[in-house]
Amino acid sequence: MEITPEIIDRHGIKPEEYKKIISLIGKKPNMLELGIFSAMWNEHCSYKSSKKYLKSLPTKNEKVIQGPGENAGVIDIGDNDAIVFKIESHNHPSFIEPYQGAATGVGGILRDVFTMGARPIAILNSIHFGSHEHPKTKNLLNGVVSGIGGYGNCIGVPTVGGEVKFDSSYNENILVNAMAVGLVKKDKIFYSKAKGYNQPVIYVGSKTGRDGIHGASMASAEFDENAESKKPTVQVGDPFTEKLLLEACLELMKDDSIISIQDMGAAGLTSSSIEMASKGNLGIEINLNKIPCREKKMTPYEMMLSESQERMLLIINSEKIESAKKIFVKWGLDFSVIGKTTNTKNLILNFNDEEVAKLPLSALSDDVPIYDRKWEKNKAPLKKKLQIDYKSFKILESLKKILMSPNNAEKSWVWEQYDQTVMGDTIQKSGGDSAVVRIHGKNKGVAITVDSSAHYCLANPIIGGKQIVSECWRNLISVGASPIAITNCLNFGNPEKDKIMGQFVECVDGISQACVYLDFPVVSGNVSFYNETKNKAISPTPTIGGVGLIKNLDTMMTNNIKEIGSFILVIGKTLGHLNQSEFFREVVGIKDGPPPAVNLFNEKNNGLLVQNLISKKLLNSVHDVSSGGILFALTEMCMSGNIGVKIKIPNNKIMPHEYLFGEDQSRYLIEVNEKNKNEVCKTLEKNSIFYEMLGKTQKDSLVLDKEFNIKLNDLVEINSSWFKSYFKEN
Amino acid sequence: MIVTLKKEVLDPQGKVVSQTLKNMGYDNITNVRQGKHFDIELNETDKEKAKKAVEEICKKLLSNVVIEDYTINLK
Amino acid sequence: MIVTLKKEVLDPQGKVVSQTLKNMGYDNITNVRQGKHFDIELNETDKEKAKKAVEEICKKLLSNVVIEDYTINLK
Amino acid sequence: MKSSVIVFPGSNCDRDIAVALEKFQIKNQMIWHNDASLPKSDLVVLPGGFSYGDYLRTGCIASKSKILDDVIKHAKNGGLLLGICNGFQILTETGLLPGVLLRNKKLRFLSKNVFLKVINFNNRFCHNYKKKDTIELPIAHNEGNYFANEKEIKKLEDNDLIAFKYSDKEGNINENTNPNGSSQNIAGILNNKKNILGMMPHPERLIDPLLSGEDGSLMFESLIKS
Ligand SMILES: Nc1ncnc2c1ncn2[C@@H]1O[C@H](COP(=O)(O)OP(=O)(O)O)[C@@H](O)[C@H]1O
Ligand SMILES: [Mg+2]
Repeated sequence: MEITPEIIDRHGIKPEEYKKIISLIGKKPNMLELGIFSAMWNEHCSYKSSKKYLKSLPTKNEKVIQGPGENAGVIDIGDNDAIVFKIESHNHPSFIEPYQGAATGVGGILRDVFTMGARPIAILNSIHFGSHEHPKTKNLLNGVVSGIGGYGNCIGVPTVGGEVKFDSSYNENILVNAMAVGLVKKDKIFYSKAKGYNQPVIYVGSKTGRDGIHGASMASAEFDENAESKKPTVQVGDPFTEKLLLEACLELMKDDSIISIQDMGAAGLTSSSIEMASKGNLGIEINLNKIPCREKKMTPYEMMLSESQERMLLIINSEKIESAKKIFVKWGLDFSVIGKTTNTKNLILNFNDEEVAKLPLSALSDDVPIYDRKWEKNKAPLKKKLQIDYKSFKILESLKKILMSPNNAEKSWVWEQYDQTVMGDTIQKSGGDSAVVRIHGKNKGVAITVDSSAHYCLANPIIGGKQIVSECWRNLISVGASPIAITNCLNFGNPEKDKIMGQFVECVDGISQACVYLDFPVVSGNVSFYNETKNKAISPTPTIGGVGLIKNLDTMMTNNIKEIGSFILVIGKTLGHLNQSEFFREVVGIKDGPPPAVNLFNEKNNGLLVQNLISKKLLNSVHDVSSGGILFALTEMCMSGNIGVKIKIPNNKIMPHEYLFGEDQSRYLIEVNEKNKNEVCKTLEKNSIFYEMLGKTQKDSLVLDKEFNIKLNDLVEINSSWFKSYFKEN
Repeated sequence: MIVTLKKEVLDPQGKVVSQTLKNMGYDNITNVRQGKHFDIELNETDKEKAKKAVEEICKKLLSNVVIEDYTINLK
Repeated sequence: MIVTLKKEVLDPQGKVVSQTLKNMGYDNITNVRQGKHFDIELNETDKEKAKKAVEEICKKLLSNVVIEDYTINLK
Repeated sequence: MKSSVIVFPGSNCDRDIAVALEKFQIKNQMIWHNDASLPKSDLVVLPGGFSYGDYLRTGCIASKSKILDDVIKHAKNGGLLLGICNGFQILTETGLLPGVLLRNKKLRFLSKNVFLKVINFNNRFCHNYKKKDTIELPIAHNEGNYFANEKEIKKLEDNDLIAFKYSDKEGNINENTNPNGSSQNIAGILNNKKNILGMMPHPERLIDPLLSGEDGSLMFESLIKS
């Protein structure tokens, strides 16, 4: 077939890139070779627009065993235990087919984790939808949530946390980010780098079908009116087969049969085989007649570009082939020796005794074009003096409005669809500041959270980037964990536009600054560009997944108030920053202005001090103050503990609304009982940590001195009503 | 009305069913694919209109054209 | 081959579908019931034998007689 | 006491139940569904999960497994047989227990802690619940909506074969305390001889105070004392 400019364009390859290909391989590529380049050189696989900036992220410290570059990051949690984790997007497919898109997103990220030898122990998700009034939203939300549940529940890994947000910027581009966390012995970690030539290359798992051909290219293009025509690139997930694949792989990993292993994710067989070989500085030769196919007459092009799910590529010690095969046959999975490693540094594909492709590996991976894209500095909005008649916004009514809004409503409609307790180690499930999962058989655990705050990032990407890392850190601190490291999923619009690229560059800068200051390195991640339809991009949405360690579960902390007659203190200074707050957005209707500033020095000091108080068992409960401000955070603590509080606004120069709804950063609410109060206050003072006394806990109602008195049951009712009425359940 | 997965799309259920039947000794089964069946009662005397309505329903709600095909059978 | 829920068994899926369709403005929908559809490829030339095999399969595996009925359609 | 947990492809609560059994000093073995015979056991457990992906009908394909012949024999001889969640679904598919588990009324998966009223204590799984007859256990299922025709339900009631019903904290049983639409709020049932128990809630997930409760432990304590 003649390779025309149209064909090249349909493969997402720019004319200059095509020229570069020819000069790299010294010939015109055939169709198959072009397809392979298209799969390897697209944004999703090559990071060609983002690489330059991702390099600036801190990725190392003494806890990091494996940073970015492998299937997932790995951190050390002591006693020869290590935690493997990563987050990934599945945005485009989920918009087209919400159930299957979300399900296969979960399946893909789980494979990234167990490829490294880890047993997955938790799944989290961050999902963003358009306005709840948009006609597509309900169906998408329903499909995505049941898809995430459908996959995770079936494979038997608990889904323990996440976030759900609504904003019209996602009307035509929803975000589905899934994070998986696994546990592995430090001395049994598996990597994808191939070693030694003439070693057998083995295909295991499901058969290859014609599904998802060119999925990675789709993830690297904007949607247009013809999104429909891109539809056949969605795959159907089979969690049952993945469960078998998981058990079979872990069984095989018990001894030293495997030399290297790589899951077939985006760009399927192409990227997995190329990555393994090029990391090992080797070549690879595949006989395509050996690929287990689901359909008759599949072409080499289809086999190489299919994104059929639940498949893995292994390089195995040649003496171990028979014993390995036995395991996969027992689990009812395909097992086929499809080729071998070579010392040629070429990818060679054979089909029907003919060489159908021959490409130098360096051209496919090392020589990927890297772009230094033009970018535009964001105009940061300044704080304006606002004339607002606060009196016309009754505090209680405002609180109710926030509690009732889709973004702040209680999300049990979502998390009840996820099996949260399978595996018997979920100590804190959805509803807290972070999930806590126990290390099986031990009295220690990991705390895990995912967060994003697109509103802040849109207003000021640098501050937004800093803020979201800080909030993630705070959420880990709040449950008594020592934060260790993060993974990040950077969801943005079209990087070929200066403004979008500017958002990206600045967000990464903010993330980087916070990570460096908090010693909170990035060990894995994913970039999702082109979240844009008809020229309308999503708000910049970096999603941060954080992991921390709780060395002794006896010192774990929760956010529900425990005791009547104890004290509520605010840690950190309240300046009353209302721009970009939930109060402004949901109640007053103001959406512009700068986000709250982030002072990393205070963030760290306040956090470490709270951590210290928790570890000494001086606190009853802790909750971080984030969106919604003090009053919202306090209401959450009351509702989950079913204990009320009577508060009085401390002597303060700012307005009550500013005090109660302001979203200043680096703050926590803590509950201290009478017995520990003195010691806590003394410790705070000694360390020059700013704090204020807010109120005292009492039976079943929330009271603001001289303002309102409301029963907790009423607040619970309001907070839990939104999802039920949206889905018309009773 | 029958909604089935497109040929090129994986049908995990059908796969397991056909495997089970083979294990049960039905060796002559070559393939099983599972789909959904909807029995829709419509208050519409005009056959053409009924058909149109059902077509619309299929496209809008009961199937996702990305991965599924449908056939309508009027009674 | 079609497997449907017995009339006396509540079909929540069908109910939801019909409710949704009503909300979408299809007022003339009186009832929807959802069932399963199986497409079975059999290597058997004798029609009678094929039918018998499929009947057996239905009873033994594909339907649960407690709640489901089935109808077979040979091609 | 000796137990066997049957592992099907797609079982995923097999480890959890094994951990629970071992915690109560029950000597447990994991048995692969394709094994030809069942070792001598006092108790056999069909664990939760998604055997065969729950494809076709929940529990259906597992009920055709090789090992099931021996499991049925074991039960017919009076051996204890416990089916939890997917295990309960397998038990109804084999016909060892009557009825069937349909999709939850709201058509979505439900994972949360629920309260249960213990209805029958006179069996080897539940006699410990005499001291505490309203308990809390997690459910996590998509098909837990118990259905049987009126005749069968009446038989269950007349012979006192309902083990658990969904209730509230105080033990009240009504429509509001029914999470999934089960007939009569049924959460678990026994066979005539009361040596087979099928239940949707997961006792193995609540055996330790860190997991927010120990109401599951009472069942395992009942078993070892019996
Ligand atoms: N999609 C989801 N899946 C699971 N849990 C969720 C999801 N969305 C929200 N949650 C849970 O709801 C709680 C509140 O979420 P959020 O308001 O985002 O918390 P925070 O502001 O502390 O980060 C958390 O415990 C979170 O894990
Ligand atoms: Mg929080």
